[in-house]
This record gives sequence, structure tokens and C-alpha cells, in this order.
Amino acid sequence: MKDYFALIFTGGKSLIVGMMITLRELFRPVVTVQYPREKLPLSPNYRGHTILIRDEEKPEKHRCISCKMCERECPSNCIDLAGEKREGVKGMVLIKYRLDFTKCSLCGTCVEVCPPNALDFSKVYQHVGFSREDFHYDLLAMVEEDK
Amino acid sequence: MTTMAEKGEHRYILNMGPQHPSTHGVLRVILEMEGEYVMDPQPVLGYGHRMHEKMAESRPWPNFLPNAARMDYLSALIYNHGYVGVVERLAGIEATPRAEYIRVITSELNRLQSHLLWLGVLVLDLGAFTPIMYTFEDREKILDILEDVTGSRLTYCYMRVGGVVRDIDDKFVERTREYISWQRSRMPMYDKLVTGNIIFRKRIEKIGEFNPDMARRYGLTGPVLRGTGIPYDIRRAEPYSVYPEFDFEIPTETTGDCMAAYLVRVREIEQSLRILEQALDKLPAGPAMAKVPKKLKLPAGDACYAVESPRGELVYHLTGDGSDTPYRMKIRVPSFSNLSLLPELCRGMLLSDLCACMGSLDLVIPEIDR
Amino acid sequence: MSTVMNTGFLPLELLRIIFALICAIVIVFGNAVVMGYLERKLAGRFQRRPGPMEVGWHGILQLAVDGVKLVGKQLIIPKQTDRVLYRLAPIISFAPAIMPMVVIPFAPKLQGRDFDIGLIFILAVVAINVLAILIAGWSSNNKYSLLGAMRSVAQNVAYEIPMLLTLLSVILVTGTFSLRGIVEAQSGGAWFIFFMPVAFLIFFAATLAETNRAPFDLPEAESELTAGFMTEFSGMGFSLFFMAEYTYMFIACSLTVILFLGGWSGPPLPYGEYTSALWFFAKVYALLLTMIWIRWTFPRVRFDQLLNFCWKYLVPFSLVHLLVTAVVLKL
Amino acid sequence: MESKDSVIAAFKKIPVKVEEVDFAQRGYHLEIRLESSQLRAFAELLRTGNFYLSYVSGLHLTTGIDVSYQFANYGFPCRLLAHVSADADNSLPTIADIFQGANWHERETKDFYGVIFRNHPNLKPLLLAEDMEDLKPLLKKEQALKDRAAITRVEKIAEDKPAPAVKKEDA
Repeated sequence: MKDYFALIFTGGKSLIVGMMITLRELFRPVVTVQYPREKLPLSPNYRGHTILIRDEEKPEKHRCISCKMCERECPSNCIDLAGEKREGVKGMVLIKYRLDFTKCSLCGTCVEVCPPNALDFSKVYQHVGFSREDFHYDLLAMVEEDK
Repeated sequence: MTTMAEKGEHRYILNMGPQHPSTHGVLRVILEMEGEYVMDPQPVLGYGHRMHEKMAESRPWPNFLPNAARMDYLSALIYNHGYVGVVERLAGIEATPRAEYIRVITSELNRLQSHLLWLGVLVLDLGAFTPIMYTFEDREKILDILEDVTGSRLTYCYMRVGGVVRDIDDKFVERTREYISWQRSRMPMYDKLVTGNIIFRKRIEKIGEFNPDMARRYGLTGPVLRGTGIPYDIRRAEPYSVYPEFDFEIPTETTGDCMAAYLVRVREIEQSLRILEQALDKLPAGPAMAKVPKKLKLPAGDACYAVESPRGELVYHLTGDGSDTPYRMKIRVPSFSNLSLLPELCRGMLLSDLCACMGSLDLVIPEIDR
Repeated sequence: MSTVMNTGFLPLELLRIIFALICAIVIVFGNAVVMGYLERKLAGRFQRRPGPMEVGWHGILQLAVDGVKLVGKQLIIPKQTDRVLYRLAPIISFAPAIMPMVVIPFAPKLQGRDFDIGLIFILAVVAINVLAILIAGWSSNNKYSLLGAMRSVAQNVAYEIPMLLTLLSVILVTGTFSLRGIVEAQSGGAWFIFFMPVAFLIFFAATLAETNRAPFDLPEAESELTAGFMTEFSGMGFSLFFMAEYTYMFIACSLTVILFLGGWSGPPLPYGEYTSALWFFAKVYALLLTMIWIRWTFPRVRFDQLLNFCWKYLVPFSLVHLLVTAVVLKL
Repeated sequence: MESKDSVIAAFKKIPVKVEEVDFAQRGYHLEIRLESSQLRAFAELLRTGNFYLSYVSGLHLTTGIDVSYQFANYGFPCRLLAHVSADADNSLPTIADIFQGANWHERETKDFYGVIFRNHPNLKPLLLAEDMEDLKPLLKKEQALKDRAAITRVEKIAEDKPAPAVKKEDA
């Protein structure tokens, strides 16, 4: 009998304590943001899809030497690149760099292995498309467009 | 009632999942019911099966790194840790001391994050919607810290053989310290809102009683095991990385019910915070990446590496044959064994208790399915 | 009806009932909109989220948009359902929800019709909802729905008992079943909650269970039964259940206000015979907000615990309470 | 069985071939070779101690399928790995009645390698779909198969040079 009333008392008390907590939270400011209208600052180290970065010394050029290291090392085989030999130019010239972002797992292997450090992560996190092909990014076109 | 149950009359089959709010993903459980009583729950696996073990066998070992994060998406860094650990052990490479500390720090943050999510989800399974939002507020702080150093928020691919990809900086240390004191200040709130709540206690006390013998028979590990009173934690039993250098307790309870598993996990949050604090204090200087040959071949032979994931014992067993592709890789995942006792555990239970039990097992289905 | 029309005028009493019914429907829909908005907004704020923010100022038109969406949705009737009952269930749930509005005294002069047995009328009409839920669960031909419906029936039948027993305590004091009579018995601030707070708590707990609100929301228990008896309903079928639920909450809270919180009584207002409805609504919404607050704080109880709570705690307490009231009155 | 040594002593009864290995290099303490006839006795012996079954897994070699059982102990650090070659008809006795946890692990091994566990209560596909019974995804192609020697560590090199593979690459 004693337990019976003790349970009512402790149980009731625990319920009121719980309700006081939610009541306190009710009057505290919200912690979320209305996403498309407000955006949180993105970490500088965020890994978006990879991009070709431009040379610091020669800002109109990317650094890729078409060595195909990234293509070989990619765990998901999502990189397709080609270079060609051109007259008067030392080394290979990149003519195609396609990233199949549907397969990419953003592991960063390509960025790590790149000998001339030509690759970096972008800060793009909003990807929209109607077909799979919309996510096949042409990094070469992107770096040229960006000029 | 029992005689009718024995005869199997008045029974019906209730299909729970693969899309059901409390199976946490694509688990399907076929329940043989009698009224609201579950007479025979049979889990059906494989809806998220991707054959990770075959993938490991069919390409060079570094290419498995991203896969390691995609089995248990809630403790990706701990899976990272296990995989680089097994490769290092087999190839005889040692990571730098600083890298080992960073691995422990990020792993513990990952464990905290997983426990916080579990706390919210368990209470959600029992019908309270609000606590999960509060735990997510805390969890978000961890994700922000980890995002800053790893670049991702969920499926990290951060650790490499010999070290980690990116060294942590003072800002990381400072933010983590801030987070530790924040999390400590939040725990009394959860105590009052969740642990003390009479409805919550009545829902999980004396439900799903595990015992040490059952644990041995089924290979139970993790917090559920520690709830039965066995202080078995890989971090202590077979210390790996730099865990021997930290002073922490293995919380245990003796009752073995869902409440015990709950209390163990909540107390583990505090222990993880303690490990974090000590690791940040002791963090040695030096490189975060050891010198590792560019084209590392796996020597012939095999090695195991067991780590303590938030759900229990995770073992990578790697067999190399001298090439750069593993000959065989076995991944022992904790939830697989933990779930396999569901039929025995939940026989004769109410449907609501089954949800509570599955919640306290803390299942991550892609991990079970691999 | 036609004979009435032929005479060229409607009897005043009939006109009054029709007007009251129209008002009742307005209140039902208005309440559903206000409650839907409040529930979502408050749920958001309890969880440190802003809640609906997009449609209108602070999302105030969200429910209107949702209503349009629900009306516009395809009515899916799964194969193998009992088609007649499946269509009927939402209507049976919703229609009786309007009727009690006619007898609720919002203010001294704002009442559709004062019955001598108003209280019993409300209880009788509201009880039809259980039947609707059972029909919905049965006709869906879904095991989750049926489980939810079964839970609902057991729960409602069990909780009627403590509810009626506490009502009896009040009736013993007032000596009438007329709602107006009960309110008038509490005039001058002599609210029954001050004399019998235990009865108020029991009654409120029982109404939570009767209206299937958390922590007693077992019939819909989404983490166990996906959506309980509503699993198979979409579009208007779902929204009728949704509106009915909020209306039953409103009725339950109105009853609580009438029985324990003095109905429309409050500080005097100009044109008090009509405007004191403001006090009535203020009290009702205070109770509704408490219901929302409770829902967003507590986990759900288990089924056996729900019945235990009724038989072990509510029923004995309300019996003792009835006895004590009777003895005190006799003295 | 209170320590690793007493475990080794207990194994003499069966008798099985036990080899103590370096934990720092291998990640387990005892390596055991079993005959399939000894398997059940071995499991029953472990059942009396504080052991639990960590996993059951397979390995496809030129000689056939090698099933490995890993056990670990709740009380003291003793992780052991037992290898059993499947019998000629690609079957093994089940231990699912001794360690119930083996039930699923054996079903998984059946899925991946097609090893039949005799007297298993329910040997239906677990991770694979019901109609994928013949897939056996972890069986290797003939040209990829290796024998046991090819995947056995050369201990001698490991003793004086801790990182043999690294050395080889540097050279």
C-alpha cells in the first residue's frame, strides 16, 4: 500500500519535472535555420565534388598534367580523363576530364595522389538533376568557364 | 492462453518492415502473433546487402577505404580505424603517435555521436518525439567539429594507413573542449526528461532480459552485454591504438534488461568525454602521417583487428597473399550477432516491447547486411 | 419539413437549431485549423524548431494549404477492403463530432439548445467515435489497422468508467445533467476544481485516453503500428479523422471546463451574456495547449500499463472520491 | 579455464593442434587446426569456458573451402582462430546447437561459399535472396585460387625485420 502511493507520488513528480523541461525549452530561441533562406557557414574543409584548381602563378591555367594517377587510383572508377600531345607545348595537354559524381564517394584519394596538386574539393553541396548524366561533371569545362 | 499458443491456433503473421518506423532501416521481421503477443519473431536480412567482402577481394586494398565508412554509417570513423588498423598490423606499419591520438579523439567523437542518436531514437520508438531533437542539437555540434577536420558529416573517409589525412589544429582542440563542457551540462537535462520519467522507466525496465549465458551462446557484445554485468570492452580487453594510456571505466549494470543497456550507454557518454579530455591533454606533437611506401603490398599471412564500435565488437580479419589485393577479408559486425538473439529474446513479448528491445539493441541495418 | 415551409415561416426553435448547427460546423473547422497550426507550431518550439514558417506570416496559412492538398488528393481505396464500411468510417467518426456543439453553453446566451440531459447526450454521441474507429480498422483489411482499432475499443471502454464516476461526483453536487445548470452552480468563482482537484485530474487523464492523445495514443502509435487505424486512409478520409480527433479534443476540454472550471464565468465583460464566451474559449484552449504540451513531452505507455493505470489507479480513486463526495453532501 | 595456458592444456584432451601466435602481429592469440570430426567436441569444450563465438567465415583455397571459427573470451584476453577444412562433400557439422549465434554465421557461410552445415536447423539463404542459392559469391575463379602456403606468413623475416613488405618496396 505504501509503495502504491509512493509510486503515484514519484511518478507524478517525474512527469511534472519532464514537463517543466519542455516548458523551459519552449521559451528558448530556436536552434535551426530556415534552410534555403538562411544558410550556415560551410566549413572551409568541406568536401564537395572535386575541381581542377588554377595555377597561382599563371591564373588562366589549371595544373593538370594528364598523368592519369587519379583515374588509376579512384576506388569507384568515376574519373575519365584524356590528354593529348600538342606541338610547341611541353608535356600533355588535358582535353577531357569527366567526373561521374553518381559514383564518387568523396574519399579524397585523387586529391591526395595528384602529383602537381591540380585537384581540390569544391564547396558545392547542392546537386540537382533530372537524369544520371546531369551528374557527370566536366571539370575541364568548369575550370575554363570560371575564368 | 498458453495451451492455445502451444497448439498454434489463433495465430497470424504480421509483417514488420522492411519499411516500418521502428525497424530503423530495411530490416524486416516476420512476426507470428497471437493477439498483441509476439510468439515468434524471425528477422529477414539482406535488403541492404552489398557484398562488401567481395568488393574488398576484388580491388587493391586502398580502394576499400571508402567502403569502410558505408557499413555502419553511425560509426564510420571507428570502421575506418579498424580497417587501417588491420592493414597496418598485417603490413607491420606503425602510425605516428599523434595520428593514433587523433584517431582516438575522432573515434570517440564518433561514438558519442552514435550514442546520442541512439538515445533520441530509442525514446522516439517509445513514442516521445522531443528528446531526439535535443540529442540532435548536441550531435550537430560533433558533426560540425568532425566536418571541419574530415570534410564530411556522416560517411567519413579520414584515416589512412600510417596516419590520418588532415592534422587537427588548435581550433579543433578548442571546439572539442567547448563541446565536452556543453555535453556535460546537458546530461542532467536528459536524466530528468528521459531517465527519470516514470513512463519511460516502466516501458523498458524488466523488458528483454539478457543474461550472461545467452550472451555467450549468441556472441553478444557491446553495451547490451555490459548491461548483463560482464565488463567486456575491446578497448580494455584487447587494447588497441593508444587506449591503454587513458583512464576510463567500463560501465556495467547487472539487471540485463533494456534499462540496463540504456544506463550503460548513457554512462558511456561520460566515459567517452573523459577519454576525449585526456587525449586532448596528452596530444603529442609531430606528424600526423607516417612515411608509408606509395605502393604498399599486403604480405602473405593474416591478421585480425578488433575494435569496440558503439554497438559492440567489430573485427576485421584480413588475409593477404603478397599482392596489393586482399585474398580474403572478413568483417565481423556486432549488430549481426546482437540481432540474432531476437527470436529467443522476444518470444512471448508484446509488440510494443519488441520495439523497445530493437531500439535498445541499437541496430544499424546496413552494418548487418553489409 | 415541407409542411413547415408551406406555412411560410420556420418555427423559431428550428431556426435556432439550424443556426446553431451552422455555427457548430464553423467551430469544428475553425478549431481544426487553429489546433492543427498550434500543434505544429508548439511542437516545433518545444523541440527548438520554428515549426511551419513558409506559408503566410509564420506559416499561419499552412493548414489552409494542407487542407487544399488533402481535398485534392486521390482517394485510394485499397483492394480487398470492405468498400462501404471503408468509406463510411471517416463520416461516422466526423458527423457525431458536430452534434455536441449544439448543447455546449459557450456563454449565457450562446447555446444552441439546453437539454436537461445535455451531459449524457454529449457522452452518448461522442462514444460513437469508437465504433467509427473499429469500422475503420476492420474495413481496412490491414492487421496494423485492426490492432489499432482493437486497442482503441478496449481503451475507450475502460476509460469511460473513471470518467463517468468522476462525473457522478459533480452531478451529486449540482443535481442536474443540464450543462447550463452545472455552469450556473459554479457561479461566483466557486469552481469545482477547487473543491475536487482529484476529480479534475482523473477526468483530465481519462479524456486524454478517450481522445487517443499521447501518452495514451495507442490506437495510432506510429512507432509500433505505423499509423494504427488510419494506416490505409488518405486524402479526405484521413483529414476527416484528423478533424474529428481535434473536435473530440475540443469537446472533451469543453466538458472539463464546464464541469470543473466554471464554464463561461470570469471577470465581467461588456455585453457579458455573449462576450463571456471569450472566457470559455480561453479556458478550453488553455487545456488544449496542456494536451499538446503533454504530447510533446512523454513517451507512450504500453497497452497493459494503460489498462493497469485505469483499473488500479483511476477507478479506485474515482470510486473513493464519489463516496467521499456523497458523505460530505449528506453531512 | 582461467587463463590462456589452461585453455591450451584443455585442448590437449581433444587433441587439436594449437599454436600460440604473436598478438601484436596477428591480432589473435591462438591458432588452431581442427579436423572436421573434432569440431563439435572443440565447440563443446569452449562452451564450458567463458567463450563466445565471434564469427564463422570461409576461405577458398586450392584444397577446397577452409572454414574458420573465431572465438574470444569475456574474462581474459584469449582470441582464438580455428581452421577446419570442409569435408569432401563440402559439408561440416553444425555448431548452431552449441553456440546458437552460429546459426546465422553458418547460414551466411552457406550463402557465400555453399558449405553445407549438417543438421543445421534452418539453412535458408540469409543475406542473399532466396533464388540466389547457387550464386556463392565468394568462391574464387580457378586461376585466382591459392594454396595455404601462399597466404601463410613467413615468420622468419618478420622476426628480425618488423616490416617486410615495406623493406621490399623501398629496395
